[in-house]
Amino acid sequence: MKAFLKSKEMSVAVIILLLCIILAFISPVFLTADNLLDVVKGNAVLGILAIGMTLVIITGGIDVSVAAVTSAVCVVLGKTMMFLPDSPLTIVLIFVIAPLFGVLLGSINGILVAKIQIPAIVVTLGMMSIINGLVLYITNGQYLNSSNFPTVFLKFSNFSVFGISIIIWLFIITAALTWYILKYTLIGREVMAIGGNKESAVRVGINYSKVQIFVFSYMGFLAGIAAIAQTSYTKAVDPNGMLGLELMVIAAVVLGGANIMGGRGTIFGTILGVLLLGIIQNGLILAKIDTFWQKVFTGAIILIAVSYDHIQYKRSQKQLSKIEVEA
Amino acid sequence: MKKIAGLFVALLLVFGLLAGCVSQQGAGGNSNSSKDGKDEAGGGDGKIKIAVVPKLIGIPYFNASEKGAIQAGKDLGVEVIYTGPTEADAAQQVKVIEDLISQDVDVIAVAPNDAAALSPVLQKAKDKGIIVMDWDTPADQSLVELSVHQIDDEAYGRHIAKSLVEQMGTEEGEIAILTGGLAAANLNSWIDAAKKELEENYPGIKLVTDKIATDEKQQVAYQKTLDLIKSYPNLKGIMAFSTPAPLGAAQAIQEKGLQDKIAVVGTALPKDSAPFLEDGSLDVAILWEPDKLGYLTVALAKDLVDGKKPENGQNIDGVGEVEVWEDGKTVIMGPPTDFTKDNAKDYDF
Amino acid sequence: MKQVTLSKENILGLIAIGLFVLMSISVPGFLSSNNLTNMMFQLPEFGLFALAMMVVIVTGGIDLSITYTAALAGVAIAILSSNGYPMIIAILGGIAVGLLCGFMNGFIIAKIGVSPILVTLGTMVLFEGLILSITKGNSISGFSPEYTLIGNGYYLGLIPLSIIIFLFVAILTSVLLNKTVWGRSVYMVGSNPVASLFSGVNNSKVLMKVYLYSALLAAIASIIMTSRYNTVKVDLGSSYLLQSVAAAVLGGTEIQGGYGKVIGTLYAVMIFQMISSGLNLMGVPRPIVTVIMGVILIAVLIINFIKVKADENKQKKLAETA
Amino acid sequence: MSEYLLQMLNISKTFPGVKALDDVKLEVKKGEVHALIGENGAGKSTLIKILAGVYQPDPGAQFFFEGKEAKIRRPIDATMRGISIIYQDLSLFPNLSVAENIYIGRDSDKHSWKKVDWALMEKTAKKALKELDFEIDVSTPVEKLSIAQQQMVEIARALAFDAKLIVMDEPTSSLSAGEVEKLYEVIFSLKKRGISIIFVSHKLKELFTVSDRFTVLRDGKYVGTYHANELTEEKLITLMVGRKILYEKNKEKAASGKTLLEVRNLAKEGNFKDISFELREGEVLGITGLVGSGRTELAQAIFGINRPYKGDIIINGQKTVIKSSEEAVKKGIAYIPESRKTQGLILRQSIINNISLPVLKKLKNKFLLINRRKEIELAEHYIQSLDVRPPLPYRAAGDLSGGNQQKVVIGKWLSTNPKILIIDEPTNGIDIGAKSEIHKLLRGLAANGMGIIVISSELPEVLAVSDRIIVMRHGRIAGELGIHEATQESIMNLALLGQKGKIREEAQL
Repeated sequence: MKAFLKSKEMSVAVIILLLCIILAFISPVFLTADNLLDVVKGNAVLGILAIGMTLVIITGGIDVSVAAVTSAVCVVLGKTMMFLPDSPLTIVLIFVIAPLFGVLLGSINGILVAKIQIPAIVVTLGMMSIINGLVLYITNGQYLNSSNFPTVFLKFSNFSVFGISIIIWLFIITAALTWYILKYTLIGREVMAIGGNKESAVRVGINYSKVQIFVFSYMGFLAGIAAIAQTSYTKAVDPNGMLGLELMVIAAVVLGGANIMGGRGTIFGTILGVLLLGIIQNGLILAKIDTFWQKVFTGAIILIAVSYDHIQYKRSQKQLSKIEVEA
Repeated sequence: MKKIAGLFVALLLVFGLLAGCVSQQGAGGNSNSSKDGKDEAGGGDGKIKIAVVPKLIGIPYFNASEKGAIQAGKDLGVEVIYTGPTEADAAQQVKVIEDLISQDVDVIAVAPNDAAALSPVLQKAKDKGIIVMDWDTPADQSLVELSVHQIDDEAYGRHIAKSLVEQMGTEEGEIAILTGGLAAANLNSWIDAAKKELEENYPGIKLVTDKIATDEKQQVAYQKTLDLIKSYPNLKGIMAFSTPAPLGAAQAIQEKGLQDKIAVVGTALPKDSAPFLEDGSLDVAILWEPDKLGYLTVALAKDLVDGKKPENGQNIDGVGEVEVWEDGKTVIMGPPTDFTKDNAKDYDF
Repeated sequence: MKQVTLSKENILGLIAIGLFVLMSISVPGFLSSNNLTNMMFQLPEFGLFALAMMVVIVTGGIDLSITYTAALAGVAIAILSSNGYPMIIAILGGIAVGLLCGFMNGFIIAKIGVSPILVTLGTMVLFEGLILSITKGNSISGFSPEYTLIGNGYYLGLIPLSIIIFLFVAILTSVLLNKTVWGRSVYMVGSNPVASLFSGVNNSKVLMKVYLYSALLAAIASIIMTSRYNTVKVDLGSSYLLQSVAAAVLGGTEIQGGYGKVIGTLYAVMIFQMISSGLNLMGVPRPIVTVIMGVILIAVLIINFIKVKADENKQKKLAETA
Repeated sequence: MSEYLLQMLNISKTFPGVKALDDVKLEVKKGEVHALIGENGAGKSTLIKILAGVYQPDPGAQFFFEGKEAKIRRPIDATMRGISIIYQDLSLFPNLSVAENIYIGRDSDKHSWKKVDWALMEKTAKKALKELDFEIDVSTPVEKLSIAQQQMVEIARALAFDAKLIVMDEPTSSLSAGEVEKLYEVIFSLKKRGISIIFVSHKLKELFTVSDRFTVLRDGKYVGTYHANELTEEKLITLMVGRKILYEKNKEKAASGKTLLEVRNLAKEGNFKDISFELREGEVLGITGLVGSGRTELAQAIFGINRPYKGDIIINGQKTVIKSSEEAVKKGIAYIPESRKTQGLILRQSIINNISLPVLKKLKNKFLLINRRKEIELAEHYIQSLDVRPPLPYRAAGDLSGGNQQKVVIGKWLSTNPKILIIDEPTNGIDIGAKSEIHKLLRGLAANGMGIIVISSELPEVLAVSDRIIVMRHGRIAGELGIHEATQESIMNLALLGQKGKIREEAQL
């Protein structure tokens, strides 16, 4: 508990708490379960992607192609569902197809980064351009709406357990799964170890490029899950619907306390980062604030958060470099 | 420091000199040579080339127009080039038009993302002897030969407002407006007309907040609608402009089961809105038939090349009667079409 | 024994020439004076962004805010012009606003020391918000007719003025980077910031000037764009952001910093421009053009990687036999 | 079966330009504490890195472990055989728990998806810690621990891997007296369990406390292996330093010019305190002391990089505040850092660009541009006068050997025409021939009126170049010696014990 109070997550949590208190005063509906669930549901896709991005960033990489990959999987999902029968098997099938396709695209990123040693930002930039172009070319931007989907998928979309939408469950399960992988599998611990100290990781015999391929593939896997969530959320496929989302994803992870240079980052922090962004958006309408100022707020919050974090980091580094001076 | 200042002054001088020699036109020989090129190209197949430039490609609305335009090209025996930027970005659109000028087309019909931004390039096209017209959204009226409108903006906005009141079933209550983007000129003019209609004829209707942007994305419209419903529990109606916005709004209504409480009217394509029209979460989608607009644009463009001007009440094959304003330039395709759950299935876009 | 080795830039130059020849042969109308002037009109704004990005990348940074810096500068020019200020004041005002944006980036990056990608991500959203709240999302016009000559006029009735401005800036950038103390320091800081600090270089001053310079180039790009399009809107040039990173990297600039040449970036910009115009003339759908650009970016990097590996092997063999 | 657990024979290691190890041997018996000792640069850490599998020795080396020939190609090979290295900077993961840090590296590549058994992990960790009699919550993240505690975690990791041989590199350098005592206890208990330990340290007192045998290295060569009872501290020092004095002790008389630099009560929290000295024209001032005694931090404070400090720096009689390295250069100070490769040179850049970097501003022509012709002349001048080989100014600095690299760095700073030259470990990693060349160069510069501060751990070097010697210990000045009274022994006494005169009795235990 004491550790938590001092952690980086704490500062985000405090900001969220303050925002919540202010919003609760301004708008009576803010603190209703309904509204809060809507916020989480509306940001579930962002959240799922941000969780994957957390792993990428922990190892010192970055992936700007996430939104493009997710769109691509959405399109593939939409197209295949037009041919799938109206049976529960279909749901199983989409949970096979979407992640597989995502992993395929993600692993291309991973292999290029690890084996050809092209910087991650450049690889994923190129991939983004390629995937976006192909998606637009193949679909011509055509919407697919719910009438193209088997009813079983629509049932699935509206399904809720304990009053919580399946989309939120997807987010929760993803978060839990990723947390489990990080905590309880060897590869997860290797991701953390590389994040903690790259040099030591090599000293104890961790295969760095294998871990890189893993994190990018896993990012692709989650992009597949995010595509399912997105399709369930809008009950439609809009090939242009994700443009620009990648920067929001990165912003959420960074706000959640991950260090863009690698080394730090937690699932819990990222969830807080996602919530912070979601609450800002939700709150600005509820508080009836001029929408034009929303971006100014968001930009300022990001700048303050990253500067504050860096100053803290410099301070801690100084503590470490001390030598013992006799009094 | 002094040296830097000196350098700066020198730079300014150089710029001044340059500016003195700058002219609007390229060298005389320049445009001539391009004319030659054009003749050669034209001699190749002799077909009339009509370029139709949408705001962007790859969205359903403009895909539907493309179908109509291509169809018209087949029917009328002209070559139609339908191309545009991949983002609704004026700069990209200028480039596309510049490349089209290089391709020596006969007509450029453009739906500008930003009328002012296109003026220079359209002027250039005109100077090269290309016929310039606009469609869907007006360009600089001093440059175009013809301005093809799907609709009379004023009448359209008022019609949407009227339909909303009709669907609400009451002339009192709170409503909200969603828009695709704050910067979209045509959406803004419809919204202004709709507001005027409400102010003039329905004083009991209250607009709760300024128009809300949805980034041309369904899921954003969906989220914002959810927030609106919560912020304004007495909301009775929503007007949604831009094609994805009504879908998002209707989705929120559907999910919260508020079909009977909140009326949604908007500018959506029938095929996309069918599932929402079905259960009344979207009451009416009001639009025109974009394929016909594309068809009309190409048909009128061909007439222009042939030296024919449109006349009021002229009947165009496959489109119907059109209205031409007194300026002889502005063509209105016709009244908007109301898509409801009864007729939505009849359309293929 | 002197061996003629091909530098990255020379290879790229050959690719550019080859592409030009290929396009000239296979694309009808590519060589028409009309198309050539078009390309000259289109190149400067993209080229300026690419140069601005390159200078930043040479220091090991990145500037995600340049397109919004440009848009904000454009907004300032538009507001000043439409309020009747003379053109020169409007332009200087625009440049001042651009420099202010650069100063903000430079201050947080150089003085506080936050990583550039984070800072410029934040300022990007911030500047966008500022423009939105100033313009309410509408476009602003109202430039004087002389102003529109900057982007649309010809010099001596032959060459677009904007390309002359661009070439002037490119040469200036090249001279600044290669011949001045600041330029040399930029490469040094990019190669090894610790060693440059230990050599009496004031790293933070150098970095500050880099972000100011990048913002200046963005402001000049903004002048060309606003005068060419006769309007400014929040998304002015936003499609150039990632393209400019791609052009800088394709031009041989190392994303970790320390290396990058104006000429390489120039070739890369020309390659992108020729592909874009040529494929458009051929009627290739625009999305496919995007795909091809992505493929080229990755392919060139893979070729570089293979070349480096081959060189290393050669060196190793040489060392073994020695 | 041999009585030795580890035998490393005929070990040589050549780096470009330097022979770091020349036919060295190291033999460690089972269950003994074996001290590896030598001056800085004697080759201790190279030898250990070879043992760890980080470096490969030159061909001809023989390596036996538990009586069998062993090949160690990668670090993991060493770990798997039961050789654990505890580096001075530790190999821990600050964000992981104690238990994980102890357990990590146990599984190979093949088991990526294997479930991490936290219970087993904690059990293993607790067991290892218990053997050390060290109580700590195994779920604490390592970053929350003190350095001493972290070290225990490293030792526990070694135990958990059933290490038969543990190498401790300068284990006590960041420990307090009490923590050191505790470490001794641990070492004794390890020894009792039959685990061999190689102990690397500078601190003679503690070496005598724990070690059974000593292997002494000097200048990359094997001096000998001795039993503790054969040795005294004095004898050990002589062995380390060598009977033969490497360099002639400086006998020149310092020109007593005016004071160039005066430092008064300089202090920086966590770095150094109460530092006062002065430097005169034409004088070489040696500053020595153990690594970590605050010498480098002091030099960097004077050069404007390590800020902010308290106290006064007076240059040419004027009190000055130096806020940046840029200002320091303007004031006529040059600082040649310890690490050539990361701090001194920009390896990928050419020799010209490196030499001209600090003086670029003076090479501007009337158009404000760098006068490339002058720049090349400048570089060629120093390449010639310092005899840099090969004399190719366009070559990347990284292509040169250590000694030539150092000459480039010196040339770079001479180009600024400094009044005060501070040089940190001037001959670190440079071969003998080049070393005395550099010493001569420094004396020559002083003779021309420059004030020079030489920071070095190599005592013969300090004696060879200095007119006066300041010895630092724990961030303070332990004492000052005139060149006439300074000997290696007297310096060692100050550096190790903080006292002038004879080695105290307690040091001999």
